[in-house]
Amino acid sequence: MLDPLILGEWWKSFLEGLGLSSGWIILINAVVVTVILLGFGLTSVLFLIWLERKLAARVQDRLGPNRLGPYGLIQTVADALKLMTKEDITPDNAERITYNLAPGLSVFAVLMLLLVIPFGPGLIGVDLNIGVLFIVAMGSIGIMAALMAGWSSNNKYALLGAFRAVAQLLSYEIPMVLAMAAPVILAGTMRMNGLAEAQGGGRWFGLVMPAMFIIYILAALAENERTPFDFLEADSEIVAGYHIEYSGLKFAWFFLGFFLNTLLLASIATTLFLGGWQGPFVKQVPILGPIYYFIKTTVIIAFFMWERATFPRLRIDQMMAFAWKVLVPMGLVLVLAAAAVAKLPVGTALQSVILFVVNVVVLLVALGAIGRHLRKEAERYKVEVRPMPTMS
Amino acid sequence: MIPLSWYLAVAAVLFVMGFYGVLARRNAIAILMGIELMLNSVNINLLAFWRYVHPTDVAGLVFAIIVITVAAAEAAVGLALFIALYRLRDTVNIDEVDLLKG
Amino acid sequence: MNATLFLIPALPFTAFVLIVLFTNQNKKVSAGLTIGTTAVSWLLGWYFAFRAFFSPHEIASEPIRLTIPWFAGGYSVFYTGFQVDVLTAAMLFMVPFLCLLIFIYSVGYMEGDPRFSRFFAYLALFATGMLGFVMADNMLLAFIFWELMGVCSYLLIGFWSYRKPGETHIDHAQVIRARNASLKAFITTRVGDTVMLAGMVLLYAMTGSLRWSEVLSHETLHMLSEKIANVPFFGLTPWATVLAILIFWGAIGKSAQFPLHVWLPDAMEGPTPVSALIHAATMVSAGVYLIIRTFPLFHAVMEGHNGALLFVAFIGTFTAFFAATIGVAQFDIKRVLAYSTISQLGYMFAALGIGAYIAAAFHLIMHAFFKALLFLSSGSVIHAMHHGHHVAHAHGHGDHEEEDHFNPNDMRNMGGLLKKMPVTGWTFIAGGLSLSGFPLITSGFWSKDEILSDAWHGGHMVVFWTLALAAFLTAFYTWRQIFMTFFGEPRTEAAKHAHESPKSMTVPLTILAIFAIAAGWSGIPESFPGLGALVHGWFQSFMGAQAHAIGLEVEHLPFDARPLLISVVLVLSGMTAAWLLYGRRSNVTEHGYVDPLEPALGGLWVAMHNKWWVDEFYQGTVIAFAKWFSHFAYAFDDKWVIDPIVDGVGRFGRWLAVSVRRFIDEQIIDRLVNATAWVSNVVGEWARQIQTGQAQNYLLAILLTVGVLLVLGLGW
Amino acid sequence: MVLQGVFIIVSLFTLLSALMVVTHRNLFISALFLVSTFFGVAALYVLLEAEFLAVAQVLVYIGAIATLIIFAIMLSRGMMQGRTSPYNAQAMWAGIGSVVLGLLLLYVVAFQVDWPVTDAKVPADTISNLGAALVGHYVIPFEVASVLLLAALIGAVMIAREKEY
Repeated sequence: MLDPLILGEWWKSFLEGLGLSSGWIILINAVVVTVILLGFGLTSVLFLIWLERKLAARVQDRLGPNRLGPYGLIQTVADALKLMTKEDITPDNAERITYNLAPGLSVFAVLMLLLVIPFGPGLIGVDLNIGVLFIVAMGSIGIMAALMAGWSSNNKYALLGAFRAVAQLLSYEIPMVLAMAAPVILAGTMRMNGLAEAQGGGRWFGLVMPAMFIIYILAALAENERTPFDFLEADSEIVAGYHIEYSGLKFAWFFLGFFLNTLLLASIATTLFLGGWQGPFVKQVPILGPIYYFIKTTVIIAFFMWERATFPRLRIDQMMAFAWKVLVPMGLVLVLAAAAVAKLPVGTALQSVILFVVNVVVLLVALGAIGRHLRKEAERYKVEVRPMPTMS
Repeated sequence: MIPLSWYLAVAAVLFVMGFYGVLARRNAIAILMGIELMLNSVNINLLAFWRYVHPTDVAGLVFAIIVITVAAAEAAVGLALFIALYRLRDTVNIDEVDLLKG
Repeated sequence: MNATLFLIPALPFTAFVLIVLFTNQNKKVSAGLTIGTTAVSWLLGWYFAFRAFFSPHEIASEPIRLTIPWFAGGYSVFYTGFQVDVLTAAMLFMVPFLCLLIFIYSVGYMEGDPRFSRFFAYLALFATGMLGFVMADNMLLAFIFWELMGVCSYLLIGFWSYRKPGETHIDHAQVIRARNASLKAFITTRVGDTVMLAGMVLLYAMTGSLRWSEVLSHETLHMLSEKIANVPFFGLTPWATVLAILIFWGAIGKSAQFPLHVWLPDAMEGPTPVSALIHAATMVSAGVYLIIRTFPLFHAVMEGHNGALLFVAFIGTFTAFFAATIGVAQFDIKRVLAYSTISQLGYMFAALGIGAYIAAAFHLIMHAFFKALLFLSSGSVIHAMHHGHHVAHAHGHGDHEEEDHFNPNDMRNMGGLLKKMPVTGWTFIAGGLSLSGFPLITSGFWSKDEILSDAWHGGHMVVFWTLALAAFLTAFYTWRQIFMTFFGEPRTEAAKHAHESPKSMTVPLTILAIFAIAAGWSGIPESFPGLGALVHGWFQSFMGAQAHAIGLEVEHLPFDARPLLISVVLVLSGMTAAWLLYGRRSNVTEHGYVDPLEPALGGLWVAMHNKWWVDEFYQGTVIAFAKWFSHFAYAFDDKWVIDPIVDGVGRFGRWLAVSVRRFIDEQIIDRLVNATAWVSNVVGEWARQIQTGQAQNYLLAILLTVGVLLVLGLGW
Repeated sequence: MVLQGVFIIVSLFTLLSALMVVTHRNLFISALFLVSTFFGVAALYVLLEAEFLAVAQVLVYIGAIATLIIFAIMLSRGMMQGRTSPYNAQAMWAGIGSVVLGLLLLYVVAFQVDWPVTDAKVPADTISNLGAALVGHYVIPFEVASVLLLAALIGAVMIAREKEY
């Protein structure tokens, strides 16, 4: 009862009742699924923007949007309308095609990911048997968009932003992929739905591998250009990064892409580490699946926003060092550990325990190393400090 | 059903284009791109043969994967070389690099 | 457990390897290695020995074997391996035990020697050789270990020849003597070994095998005794006799019997433990062991007089007496013992010669014990003398002249040591009693008496009386030695300041003393009144099993008082004579110590003192001839033949080279070379234009090539 | 029928972008066209029912190689366009030769050879088979490839880094 799939059955039988050929049915289904996913993505983005502003306001002790609609819920719609009405500027020496292609690409890259997110048991656009790999691949297209935008708008800051995009996104893609590999190893499949299924009975990979989960979250922050990793549009350094020249609707596209990215990274985290739609009674009442999914995702997104409103920006060398000297080694060790433990001839429970212990140990070691490094830094800084020369 | 020869034809044309790029372009990076094209056409061939001749044997896929790996390595080293070259001779035009001229 | 047989020789060998390769620097570890491994071999050896003791007949008929195929010798696979039968068991009871004791003794004796570890490495290697020799189940393997022993004896006799003079108490003359002694020992034994090798080769040629079990089987022996060889000067002889005599020569060399005995006294230059182990207890008796082992071969020819046994008997008897005479007139404490060793070995051979198989084996074991004891305690004496000498020197007594040519071995410098070093003294006396065959209590008595009574009963009167005389002499010189060394007044400062040796030396002495006295009781003949009832001639029955297995009939001799009384009387009289001459009065006159026999015997004394000039004789004849011949051969070879040929070749080569250079090189080759250079230059000038240095040009060329190939491939 | 139409469209797209890659004067643009070519090839892979390879193609070629190339282009931006002709002296000959070679190849693959085509289906567990094969039967090539990658990585760093002398 209350199984969303029943809807699907009904819909199928309805179409067959219309006496359509299978090809047409496939086509129609595809269109319908796409429309649904698009609708979901866009509406959720509207909601997310509002949420972000509200949360930031709370953190900074403000009210945030509160005029339009209850709690200013309509605020975002108004902003969207405003953006549409704005003038759409294209710089003279810009590479027009690329310039116009970039925003679309950035959104497209993220939208594609909606396909493989399991919202509930069997409730998934396309259950690719290489879902995780697909996600990673699409992620790399986002980089391309940033590059195109930054290069084509023929602007120093934009170019710098693009450089930073490549540097940062590529660097953090690696720990991210590592972090995604561990659940795949444990679940033995790359199907997103399979991954969600594999975490039944509260055996969430996020709990089994806390360190991995943390790595993923950090990498996701970087991928999503959120503080403390928002170098791509670091206002105080390179004004607005690669989309500095964009205005109006094109800028809206980037904005859209940004929030979609947030949503998707959060839902990937949910699926890979927090058991996706898994939860109590989900077997009996499948409709609970999507609810659990949304709850978890929202929590993670909220975390993202909270932390964005809280933290200052790192130095760029610190950012790179953090990726290459901390996250990547940790990730490698943990992936190895996961692979080894998965081969151990002991029960799943025991495996989980071992893995958990390993994770904690690695995490502590890494933290210790970072702490020592920071202390050294502080020492050096102390040495370098000179008193101000006094006029005399 | 698409005949195998179509794939082969596409691969051949792609290969020739890449080769042309390698032969005719001056810029080292352009040449690198040509090489990438050629590698891609090779992969198309591999997969086409795998699909049409031995779909049950994964050898073709493995071979393609190895090719991709090699391509990645080659790109990395090649670009590094070009950057070093650019530093050294302030050019990446291959036809200006002829120290081996007899 | 049988698989562990090979460990008995292998363990000391590992010790040797380890010491030489790794632990040469660390003396403690080296000694520990040697002693530890030997101890293990000793335990193993006694395990097998006692297995044999408890079931002699099974072991004798079916020895414990460990056999592997070695190599394919032509038409037959050559097997090798180790075996333990009754005889081997007897040796295994004696050898590793003595080795162990003497090794422990050496720790004290060689203390502070710069090549301490190396010494123990050699000892370990020797232990390998001896154990392997007694356990080898075929003659070739035995021969290999036999030669291994030879090498060890060479290295150990010459051990102090690597010493830089003045490095310790060894002076230059001694270094030279050690070097010569080692060479002498090696070469002299080599003479015997060569003959023996010939015998072995012939044996293999005749029988197609060298395994004891096959060579000494009845049908083989029968075949050998039937086959007749025509030997020059000796006429027709059965092959068995020929082979036996040839092999016996090996024993002559190893056991220092008469013609080849000269090396053993000189071998005393080596450290005393070496003399005790190699040149008294084990290696020299290896010859006897070999003859006992191959005794069936000697015994094969039944009918008529047996040439082989006769030869053995003659050599043995003669040596026994001859060496004894020399022993009477020596002053070097170790040389006396050396000559007594020779004469005792002579006893054994004599016993074998008259067919007293068991008696020989018995005397072999007993002699090993008490002679080792004698040597060790004499070593202890020397040790003490030399230390005492140093003490005296340190105290300012004794001047430098004395220092330079002071000989701690010389009995004339000793005297009254019994009070200084009681343990050494009493153990030496115990050994002396045993050696001189003091009646009833000492093992020497039982073994020697056995031989004598065998001789008496076999009706070999010549042998009997000679040996009896030798027994008298033995008792005489033994007690002469004891009196000169331990009784009377100290004749030098060194003797005054001598003191007892460390525990590591005295403890083995004590143990050995017990064996030297008591071991013999195992061989009291059953027929002996009273005592016989206690033991029932255990050793006889034990070895009897072996004898039975190899088909010798051993009749239990009835008790006969005559030979016993004769030998007892002679022994006692010898001892008394010694006491009268040396014990009662100190022979110190104004010009140093004078031996009372010297004026008494006159020329005979000189002869005996100079060992009947055998060495000089060899120097004059054999060695001189060898030297002359090698010079001649050198001159012939190098001066008259080789050199001219070499020079001619050289000249021809030079002429050839010159002409080749003139006509071929300058005329043809050079021009060819230049032409080549010119051509390549021109071609290069043209071809360099192809190399534009632009990769893309080359690629274009490749493209064209591929195109052309494709076209050809399509067959247009 | 539909499939063939799709194939024709995809391959035309691929080839045209490839052509742009080798002909376009602006290196950045041709790099972007290189990306689109890769996409086309990936699509071809999908048509060949090799989804895994398609995704790997996107991941490696677009995510890594193309990005690297574009990065390099940006780094040496100044001398990318304008200044000199993008073609070298032998461009014409190269073009002719390439066309001839292409015709030859087309002739050969299209008409000369008839390949031993089977109409077997792709087994459903191809990917797991592939994984097993990579760490099983083909483990040596796999390891060699990974070592090659590592070597290339280190080598690239060593070559490209600023030498302080």
